[in-house]
Amino acid sequence: MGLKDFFKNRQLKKAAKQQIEMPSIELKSIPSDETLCTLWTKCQSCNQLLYTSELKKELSVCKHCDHHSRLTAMERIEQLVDYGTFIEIDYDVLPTDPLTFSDLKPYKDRLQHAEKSSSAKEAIVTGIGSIDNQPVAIGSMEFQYIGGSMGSVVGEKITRLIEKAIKKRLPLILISSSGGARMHEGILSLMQMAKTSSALKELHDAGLLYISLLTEPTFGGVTASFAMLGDILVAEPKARIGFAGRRVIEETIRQKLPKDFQTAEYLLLNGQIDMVVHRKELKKVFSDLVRLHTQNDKKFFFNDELVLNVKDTPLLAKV
Amino acid sequence: MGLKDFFKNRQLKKAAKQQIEMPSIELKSIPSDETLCTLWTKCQSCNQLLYTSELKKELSVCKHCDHHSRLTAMERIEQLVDYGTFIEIDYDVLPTDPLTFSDLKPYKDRLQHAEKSSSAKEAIVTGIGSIDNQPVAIGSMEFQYIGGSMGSVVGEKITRLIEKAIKKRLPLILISSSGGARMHEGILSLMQMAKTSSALKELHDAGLLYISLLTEPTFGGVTASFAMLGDILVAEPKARIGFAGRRVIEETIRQKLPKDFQTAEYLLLNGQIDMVVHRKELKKVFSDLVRLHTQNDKKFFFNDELVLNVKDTPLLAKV
Amino acid sequence: MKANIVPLDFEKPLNTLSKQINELEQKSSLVNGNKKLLIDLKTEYEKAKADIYKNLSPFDRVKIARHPQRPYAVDYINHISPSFYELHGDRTGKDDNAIIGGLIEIDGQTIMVVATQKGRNIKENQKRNFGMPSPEGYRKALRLFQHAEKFNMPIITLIDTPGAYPGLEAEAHNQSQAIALNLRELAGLTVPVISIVYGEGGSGGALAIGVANRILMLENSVYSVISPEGCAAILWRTREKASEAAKALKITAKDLYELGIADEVIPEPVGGAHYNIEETCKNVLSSIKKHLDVLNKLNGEELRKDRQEKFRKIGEYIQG
Amino acid sequence: MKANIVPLDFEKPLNTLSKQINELEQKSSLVNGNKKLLIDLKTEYEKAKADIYKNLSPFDRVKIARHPQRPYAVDYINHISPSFYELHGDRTGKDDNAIIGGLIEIDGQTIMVVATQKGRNIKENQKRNFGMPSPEGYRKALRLFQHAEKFNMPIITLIDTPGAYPGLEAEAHNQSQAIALNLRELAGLTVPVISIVYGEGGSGGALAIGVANRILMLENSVYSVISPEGCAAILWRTREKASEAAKALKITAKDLYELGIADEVIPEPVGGAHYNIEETCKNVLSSIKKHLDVLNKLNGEELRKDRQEKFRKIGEYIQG
Ligand SMILES: [Zn+2]
Ligand SMILES: [Zn+2]
Repeated sequence: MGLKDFFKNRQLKKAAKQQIEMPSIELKSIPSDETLCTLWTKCQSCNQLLYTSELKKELSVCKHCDHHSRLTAMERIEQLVDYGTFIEIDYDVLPTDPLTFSDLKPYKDRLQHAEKSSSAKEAIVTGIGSIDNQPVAIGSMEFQYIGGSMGSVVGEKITRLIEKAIKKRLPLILISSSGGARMHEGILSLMQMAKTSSALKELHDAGLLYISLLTEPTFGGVTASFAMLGDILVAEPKARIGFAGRRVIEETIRQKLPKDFQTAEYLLLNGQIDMVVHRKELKKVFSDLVRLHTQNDKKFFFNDELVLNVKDTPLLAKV
Repeated sequence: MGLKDFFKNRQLKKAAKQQIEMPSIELKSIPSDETLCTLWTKCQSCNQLLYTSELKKELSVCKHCDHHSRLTAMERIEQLVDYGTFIEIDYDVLPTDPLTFSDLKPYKDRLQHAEKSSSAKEAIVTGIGSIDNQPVAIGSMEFQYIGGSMGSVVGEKITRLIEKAIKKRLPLILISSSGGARMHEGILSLMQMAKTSSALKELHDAGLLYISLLTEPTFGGVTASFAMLGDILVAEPKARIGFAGRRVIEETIRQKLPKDFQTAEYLLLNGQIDMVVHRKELKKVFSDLVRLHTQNDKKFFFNDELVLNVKDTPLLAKV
Repeated sequence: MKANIVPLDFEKPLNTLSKQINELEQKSSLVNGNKKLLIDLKTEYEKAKADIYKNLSPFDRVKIARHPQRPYAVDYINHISPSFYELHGDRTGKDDNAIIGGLIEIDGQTIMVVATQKGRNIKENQKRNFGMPSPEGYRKALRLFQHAEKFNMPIITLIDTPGAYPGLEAEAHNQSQAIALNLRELAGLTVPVISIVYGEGGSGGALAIGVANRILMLENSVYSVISPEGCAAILWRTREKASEAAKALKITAKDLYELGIADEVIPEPVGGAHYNIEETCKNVLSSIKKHLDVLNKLNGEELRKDRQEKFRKIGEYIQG
Repeated sequence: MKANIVPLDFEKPLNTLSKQINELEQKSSLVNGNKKLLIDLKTEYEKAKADIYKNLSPFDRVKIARHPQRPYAVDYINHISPSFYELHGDRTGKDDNAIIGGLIEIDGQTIMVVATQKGRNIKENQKRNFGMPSPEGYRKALRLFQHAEKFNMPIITLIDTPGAYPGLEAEAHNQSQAIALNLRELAGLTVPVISIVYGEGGSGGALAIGVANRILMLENSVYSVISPEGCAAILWRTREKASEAAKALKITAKDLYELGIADEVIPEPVGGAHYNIEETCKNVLSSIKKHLDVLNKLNGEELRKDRQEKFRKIGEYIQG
């Protein structure tokens, strides 16, 4: 057994402790070599060294300073949905280069590089899963992939997820982490704001719940479209959320901004979000919110066919 | 011919010049003796002496300083609706004393005194008329009657007017001038805010136009209910409009308020009203607004039976 | 007299008697005369108590309604629901803490609660602005009403406010419109709305979250078009006549019940809700359940009509 | 070259020629050589003109789109409608002058116009904030959209903005939410919506009033996810590369038409709209009428669906 396998096993065991009745099958998102070989992680906030495995167990929250470090799209989903219930959809919707865009580097190359460095195929993962046995449609953004920027693929996958939620009458959860619209697809990226918001109009009129989770960082065209349209808006502590970036604003108004400007706490104080929730409370809060928003609806029923109807199952999941 | 008759005639002639094809019948609101005997009126704003008759011709706007002086409820209506088309409704809904209220003076006595001093039977006149041949439901408040305060009668008459507007599919115009809810009817007065607003919900959902004209002064429970619920909010120049009175606010916040605070112009600047309109432009503006809001509606048609259907015709009007 | 309850002026006689009784009881042995005195004092106490609480003037009720130890919205919320997810903000720049709102549960049904909230001390009252909402507070309330409508949740509003805040910014941000819009939109909802006045029902500022299918009032709460002091200042030309104004205005729960505005008077423990918060909350909860049971049987259109008709009927006038 | 039109840098050659021609023409009598020169100059001028305007780079178009004498919303409004009743305010505290809106008439049909509006001088631009709306401006727009929906009025939006204002107060008042909500609510309207980009279509700030059944663009207008300068600063690490960014971003009317975003390119007079405002407005009006005629024939549900489908289709990706 090599070092890699050792860590894989170790992580599995740790995970097993967290998850009740977690069957001993392989973790769906296999940690990269780099991750596995890194025994220690330095906290980005307080610089303390932390056991990587322990940090993961703590949902990547620093035990010294409570810093919520960045998660991959899949880690987010794993932390929120019941183990083994997530079924990714539209994993095969992939980016292209509609404008043959090139700056200092061709967009095509950037896409390739992004895929390599993030181990993700685009800046969002979408699918169906359950939270405490309540099925939800869930999308999670991948900041490592070109800053979680929204181009055609992100817009398309979110729109399809919303359409699926409407069709299956499922609550929707979107987890944002993004610098905004993706410049390299020009106007097509901008229009994804309208596309996703238009789909959300249908979801809204269908009376379905949409919880939007805003995580560090969420900006620009993502904030100014689907991320701010949740029935309930939840943010992680200290996440920075806004429309324009801090530097742009400072250049425009030529004054220093308050230190807490655009933090989750600032947004709460300014009436923009419903709650700031610690990562360790997130699953319970989401579970409660889904229950509270569905139990009154006599028309609501658990759709047993739900999982079976999902055509596109990319991973071997416990169904 | 006595002095009184002389003036009556004179006024009629003046009025005749203003109104095209005005038939030589008696003016509907007969000026009181006092008015008739007052050749001159002193402008409340610039103190200039003005011919009363000339002032009336100028719609009671001072030619020196443009001060819009207070009008009676009927004068308002006469200035806005086509001559001879106004038919008052619910003129026989009269105040009572539900709480047997008495402060330094019994409410009953106040009511009697109010009727005498204002020549009005309550703080509002409601009815149907037309503006440039477009039928409208119109209500006009009488500030001289206990400060235009809203008690049961004002609430009831407005509610019935709204109900009539819904039934006949007529645009609604309400002209406010009020110190707020009438204390002497206690909680019943307060509840008129809910009653009128509830009726306006039905009007709103019926897709009908409601223009609210705010005149000097409009405060308290009137502003905080029907007066602020217009699709279009129009105010006369310099009219003071607000929720709390200036003195109450100054006592609460312990600082001086800006001079233009709560004026029509201040409200416009603060995004609270659509327009400030000079009294001389009001009829044209209202006429245009009614036309602009009804011409697209294919379901809209001029209801010929409209006037005939109104059961309660208090005055001999040109029908 | 319960210890650590701040006595009101009309309770002073009780307080004196209670002290005397306590002193006598402290003594280890009593001579016969003292035993007799103790019994007399206790009788006198009970008689005084009965006299006082049965003959409370309207203004006495105002004082109880404003008692600094009276239970507030959060107390009721914590007692009647196993959980409370507070929802914040108007989404456009402010989270007004004079109005709170969020999700509670009663018998497995999710309910949106919206309430005015006072503070118990200076610091809290700075945050809560003495329970006087700003326009943004009413807009937060409206957002939550619409949320409830979307998700088919009954609405319970808990009311205790001196009134909407009369401030410069409140006027600049259109306090009138915020209140007016709530009146109109509440009238149109298709979910059950129950309002409970648990302290001061301060005029338009209270009504803005009070256009309900059922208006319930705690026994010692008041609801008025204007504060007794404000009314006295205008009509009697002195705030000193507040007691007279309170009487003339007919503002007690009993008055409103008789006028057909309040649908039920929820009993309070002797002396007022602050003498027994648990009991008060129990009474409130059972009253909520009773009315909710009835309203839950109506469909959306019936609920809207029921609410609109309630207010349509209010007002007294003569015709002819 | 028209007098009193501020020439753009790429127009400088024309300006020089035009001056020379004028000078020659001023002379009362011309020697033969001069006559020849005049004819040559005029030929050269026409050739240069054709060259310049036929080979405008995307960034040249940006310059025309931002020309200080380019017609603005009020100019179009005054030319296409006999009257304009401007409606003001968001009802909650502000009337943002970077966005104007109100009622106009075209062929006896009442239309709600909503537009961004720049100023022509420093004072005007203070008032109009250089055409950069605040959240309150977008909320005013939303109010007017809902007004139009209620009264069955088609909506025309006129767009020319560098973008939504990036300021402290704008963030505090939730610029993001204001834009997002407009995107969602515009998508749901059941009246015709036509958007005309007449200058700069500045990202989300433009889109917030641009979710339309038809997007029309003036020939020299641009519409982009980010300003060329902003894009260059990030991707090329210098604002100097704005011209390259403008090209790469595909932001001209022609680009957007080819990408299937713009439904029509409205022609401008040679040199740009500011060379002949009447003609431009005439082109705009006839284009509006053409599209309105088609949309007026659809019912509410069809209009909503038509609009949603337009945006549903946008985006390029591969699947498999
Ligand atoms: Zn740390
Ligand atoms: Zn004057």
